Amino acid sequence: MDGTLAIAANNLTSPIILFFILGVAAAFARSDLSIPEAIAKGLSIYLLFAIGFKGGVSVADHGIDTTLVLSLLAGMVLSFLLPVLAFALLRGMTRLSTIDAAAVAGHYGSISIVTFVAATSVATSAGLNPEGYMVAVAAVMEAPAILSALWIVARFGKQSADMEEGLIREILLNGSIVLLVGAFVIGWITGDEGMQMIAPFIQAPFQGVLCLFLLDMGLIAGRGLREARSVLTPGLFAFGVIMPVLGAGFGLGTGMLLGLSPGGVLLFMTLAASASYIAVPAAMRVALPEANPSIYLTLSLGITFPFNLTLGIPIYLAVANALAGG
Amino acid sequence: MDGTLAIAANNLTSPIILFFILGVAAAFARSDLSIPEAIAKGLSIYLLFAIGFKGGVSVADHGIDTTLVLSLLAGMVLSFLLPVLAFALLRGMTRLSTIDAAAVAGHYGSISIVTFVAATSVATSAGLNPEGYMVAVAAVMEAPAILSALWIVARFGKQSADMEEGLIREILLNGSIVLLVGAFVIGWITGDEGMQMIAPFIQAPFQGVLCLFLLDMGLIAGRGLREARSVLTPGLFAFGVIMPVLGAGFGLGTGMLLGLSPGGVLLFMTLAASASYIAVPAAMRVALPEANPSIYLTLSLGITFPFNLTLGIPIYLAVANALAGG
Amino acid sequence: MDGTLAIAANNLTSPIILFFILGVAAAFARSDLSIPEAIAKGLSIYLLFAIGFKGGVSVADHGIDTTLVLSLLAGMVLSFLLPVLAFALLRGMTRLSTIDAAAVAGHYGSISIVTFVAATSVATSAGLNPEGYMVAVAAVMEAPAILSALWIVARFGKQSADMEEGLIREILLNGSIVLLVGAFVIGWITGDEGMQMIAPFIQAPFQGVLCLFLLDMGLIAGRGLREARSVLTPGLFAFGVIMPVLGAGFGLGTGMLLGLSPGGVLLFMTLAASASYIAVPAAMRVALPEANPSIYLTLSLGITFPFNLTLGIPIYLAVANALAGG
Amino acid sequence: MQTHKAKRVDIIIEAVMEKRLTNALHKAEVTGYTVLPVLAGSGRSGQWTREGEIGRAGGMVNVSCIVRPERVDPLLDAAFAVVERHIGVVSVVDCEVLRAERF
Amino acid sequence: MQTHKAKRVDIIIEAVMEKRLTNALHKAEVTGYTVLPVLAGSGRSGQWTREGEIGRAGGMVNVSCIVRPERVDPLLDAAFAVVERHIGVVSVVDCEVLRAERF
Amino acid sequence: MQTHKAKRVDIIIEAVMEKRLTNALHKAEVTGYTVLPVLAGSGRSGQWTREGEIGRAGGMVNVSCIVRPERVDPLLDAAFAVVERHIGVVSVVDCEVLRAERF
Ligand SMILES: Nc1ncnc2c1ncn2[C@@H]1O[C@H](COP(=O)(O)O)[C@@H](O)[C@H]1O
Ligand SMILES: Nc1ncnc2c1ncn2[C@@H]1O[C@H](COP(=O)(O)O)[C@@H](O)[C@H]1O
Ligand SMILES: Nc1ncnc2c1ncn2[C@@H]1O[C@H](COP(=O)(O)O)[C@@H](O)[C@H]1O
Ligand code: NA
Ligand code: NA
Ligand code: NA
Repeated sequence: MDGTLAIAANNLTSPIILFFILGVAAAFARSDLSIPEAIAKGLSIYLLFAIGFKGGVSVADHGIDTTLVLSLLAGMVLSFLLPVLAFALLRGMTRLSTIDAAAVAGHYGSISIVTFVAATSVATSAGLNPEGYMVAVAAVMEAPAILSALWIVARFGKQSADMEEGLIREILLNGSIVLLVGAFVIGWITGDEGMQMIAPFIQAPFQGVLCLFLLDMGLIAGRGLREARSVLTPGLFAFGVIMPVLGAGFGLGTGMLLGLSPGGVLLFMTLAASASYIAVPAAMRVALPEANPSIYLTLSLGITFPFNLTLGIPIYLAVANALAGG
Repeated sequence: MDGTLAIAANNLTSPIILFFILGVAAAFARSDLSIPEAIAKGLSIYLLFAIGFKGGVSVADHGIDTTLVLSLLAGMVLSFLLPVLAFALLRGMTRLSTIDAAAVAGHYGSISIVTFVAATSVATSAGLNPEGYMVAVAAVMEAPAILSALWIVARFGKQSADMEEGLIREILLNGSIVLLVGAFVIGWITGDEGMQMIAPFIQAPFQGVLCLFLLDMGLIAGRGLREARSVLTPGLFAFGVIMPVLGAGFGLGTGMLLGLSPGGVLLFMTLAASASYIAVPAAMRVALPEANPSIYLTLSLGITFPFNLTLGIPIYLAVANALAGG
Repeated sequence: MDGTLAIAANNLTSPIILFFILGVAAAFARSDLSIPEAIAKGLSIYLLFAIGFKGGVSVADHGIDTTLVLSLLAGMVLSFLLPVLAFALLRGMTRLSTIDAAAVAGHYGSISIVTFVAATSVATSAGLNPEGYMVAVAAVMEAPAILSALWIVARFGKQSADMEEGLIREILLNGSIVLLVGAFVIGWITGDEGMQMIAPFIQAPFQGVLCLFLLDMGLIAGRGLREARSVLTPGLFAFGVIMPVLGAGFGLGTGMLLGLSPGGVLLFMTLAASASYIAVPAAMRVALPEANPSIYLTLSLGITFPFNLTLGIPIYLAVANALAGG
Repeated sequence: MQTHKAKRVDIIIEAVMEKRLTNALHKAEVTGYTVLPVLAGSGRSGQWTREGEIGRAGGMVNVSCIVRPERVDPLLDAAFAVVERHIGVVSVVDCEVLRAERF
Repeated sequence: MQTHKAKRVDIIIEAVMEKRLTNALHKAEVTGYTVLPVLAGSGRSGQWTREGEIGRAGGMVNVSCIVRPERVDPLLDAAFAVVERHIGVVSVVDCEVLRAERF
Repeated sequence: MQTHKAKRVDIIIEAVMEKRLTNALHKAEVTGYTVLPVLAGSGRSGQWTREGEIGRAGGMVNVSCIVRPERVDPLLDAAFAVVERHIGVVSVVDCEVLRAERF
């Protein structure tokens, strides 16, 4: 486990993490440092474009694994089930109302793509070579958790969720999913030839862009934490740390059952451990307007995201290496 | 002609085209995928900056061809005359009013810089080395067509165009022209030394940026097509495909008369074949507000642009190679 | 001094300067060329991120010089004192009111980070290797001049400046300073290892991004000059050229006293010579709303910035080389 | 210059609800409206700002509709059905318009 | 607090016409106005949105002028001459202002 | 639909002063407001535009507050204290609102 500590220490002093911390610190100090909204969206488009494409090219290179379809299915099932676990945990550990607990639960079944990207970086520097289609698994895990959360409200809540027809289409076709899957498919079709054309755009500058993006995430997370201190009870805080670890456990089991490589297992753990902060919040505003956004945003962006980024991923890596490796 | 098919097929599966198609598909599926306006403008500034500069450096390298001035003149004349052809065709093939037909005609005399960029890419991958000053030809072809369109309205229409003094200055000094020509001149002045300084910015990532830009164009074209289906009669559709081919024919003749290299001929064909979707629509909103923008935008961006991108350019390349090549 | 002329000529035809001139020309010709606000902010975030990080890595490489702390202190003192000189000069040379003169003076004690970046470029091409911590000196010189200006008003003016508690915190924690210092510290911590990760993002494309940024600066400076011609008396114009030269003299003395390398002396001269156009104007709008912004913005951005960029820096380089070199 | 009485209704609503609101307006035959961006705000649910946002979950927009006075009630009914469970503000101002035939 | 009667005129117009409108306002000696960005809209000429736009051909802006009541007519005349052949909307609201000397 | 009388106060102010204004509003217990971005403007201090701006020194914003009529005076006092030495415009319009309990 010595290696783990080294990796964790190394991870903590990588520019990526340090720029996140800079963002949080600037927000706490009430600096007016900010990334314009259009630039932040541009950075996120770049990241989705790049990782989708790389994933597709990697599938083109290594051929389709027989486990691809199974992994997609497993991801979907996890995304459906994790919210139930999260909901049970929240009802036990906190005093959130049904609506708030269901809304939070939905976030933890879904995924955070930046956490996924960070884990991919760590995997690559650790010499692992995760299955390229994990990007597609990430995409299919975005949405099912939302339906789960709405089902929980319908089942346990007094109020009903606003499940109009438009919503499901909107969730499935949300911009991030379409771009990620689209870039993945294009990478798959064009393979190495396509990669050669655009590699200088999506590979060399990638880590630098990621630093800027994490600076922005730090600013947002910091501002959120500063303003939502009041909602953050010890119970909620504990949930924000325990739930990702439990999720990672389920991801571990699934990844090992599927027989993925250590890198793939690490990514599955990370997906299960991470919580959405874009797609699910937007859906919750529409379908569960009564749920308090500062609770779910603070938990997802202010607690679980930094936890995974700093401590979670190195731990998941150590475990994946120990159990799925060599 | 076997080579042509191969090039066409190759072209159709290049990431550039595929991202355009992704954009169109996302728009048709009503996904909320979108590129922020500021980012889209930023991408277009990057493209103009890069191709202007590259063109200038190439002129610095190869010296001024004696045909440079003749090419500029020829481009201007083409831009003036093509709208007349387009107008005649539209009056024959469609039932557009004089105003609408004149407005559309103006678009086809002018040019689309992205189509030009795409053709340059194809030329380079086909081993051709087009004259660098074709960028300057592109710049001089932007504006004359607008005057042509207004002259057609004055000549054939009942209503008069709003030809105030400000307009011409505005057209000639519009941002795209100034940036393109400015970067061209700077590239010319600084030559290879300048190129060495900024090559990593304008060369390596170029194709990747172009992919993102075409994704955005696909989104806009797709949204336009979806909303303007009603205006798109078979006659208009046919015009949107026939006119570029005719234009390319004129470009071919001009390029061969000037004795350009096959690459130069290809670009001349492409310029003549392409239709404006930025400068001319803006001018038409000012000078011919009664013309229906959904007609000219749908034709230019929804029909002619994709046609040139996918089928047109490979055809023009085959023809340029066959007639102007070795 | 032959070398100086060559450097000056070379500098004048570098793409960076030429794009600045393009911007000014486009603004004077009333072209509608413009860089979206979000993109301009994005470019400036990129530059701060990159130079901060590079400075930090260079400190990590070369170890902390014993003069680091002294340089920071000296920078602070200069920033406090230069406004007093500027104010005296303005009262002698122009008829500005106390308030206007104090506001202008504040700008000249502070610094322009783009001028600093341009000087760094010139230093590097001249084979110099300035101390990495000069970035930190730049950061500490931003704010003191503002306090100086407010003190001048309180001392010589009838009206008092609006020195509420919030202002100082706001100045010290303004986004540019936080990003610059933050990136510097992160570069220092992560050193060469960090640099290797993000070098393709912050090194190779740097000069190209700088060209775009200077195009934007040219557009803004040109627009400002066009609109503020009326305020620009000969006395003010002379001040805008003399003050940076005097400032550079103080920078030279300080740099030589500190025993900096020729590159470090050049940068100290440049910092002292340059005038703020972001942090100080914002602070002046808050604290001295009666001061006329077109005076200080026109001087700083329209006169002193172009002067330093084109003539100043090559002169400072020649002097630094002659006096501090070999 | 000849002007005509009309009402201007401003609806401040979450960006995620914009499409639903404009669909409801179209259904109520209110086909003229303008959407203004909103930078930041404060209300009973706290303060927010658009800076650095990545998703659409947080932002709001301002939808302005100018209608003939007799069309205000159907408009408000349609708008209210959408904003009812949501945060946001609906206000109505008397105004006069040129070119009344357009409304 | 002492307030003074004034009128607020809002003109929603294509972005390409903005300069022409503000020039006309200056000619009519209306030198105070504020331009607000517009994100999307719908009217007789259909729906549009600013997302992903590259050119200036499609967007609109909202130009607001606050004027003393007696200055409304020259303002409307000037504005009307510009918008006449164009799409867009002109509306007028009664308001009160602080610091009347500024208008 | 049941509406209630209210006032809408629009304050156009430099972006650097926004935080100070909203702090003053909070102190005056005006906790509901919406900030709209401003693209360009013209006034006694000349013309300006947001295009290509890098810093925050130049831009302006529009802060809109809807309040019950009896709350207008404290609001204007608070706003005036902030804008007093600064450029900018304050205007008040009569309006009606839905869901009066929110104000
Ligand atoms: N009194 C008000 N005046 C103007 N805007 C308001 C007001 N109250 C709320 N808003 C806007 O509506 C949003 C949601 O308000 P609320 O539902 O009170 O949280 C706020 O963020 C503001 O943008
Ligand atoms: N009734 C209305 N209320 C508010 N804005 C409108 C209205 N009608 C038109 N607009 C705006 O003016 C633009 C052009 O309208 P039109 O000329 O009707 O196509 C639309 O896209 C809207 O932004
Ligand atoms: N009469 C007016 N109507 C609307 N906006 C105005 C008016 N006067 C000034 N403004 C706005 O307030 C800013 C500052 O105005 P001023 O203090 O007159 O320079 C201008 O740039 C405009 O954005
Ligand atoms: Na998860
Ligand atoms: Na053409
Ligand atoms: Na200075």
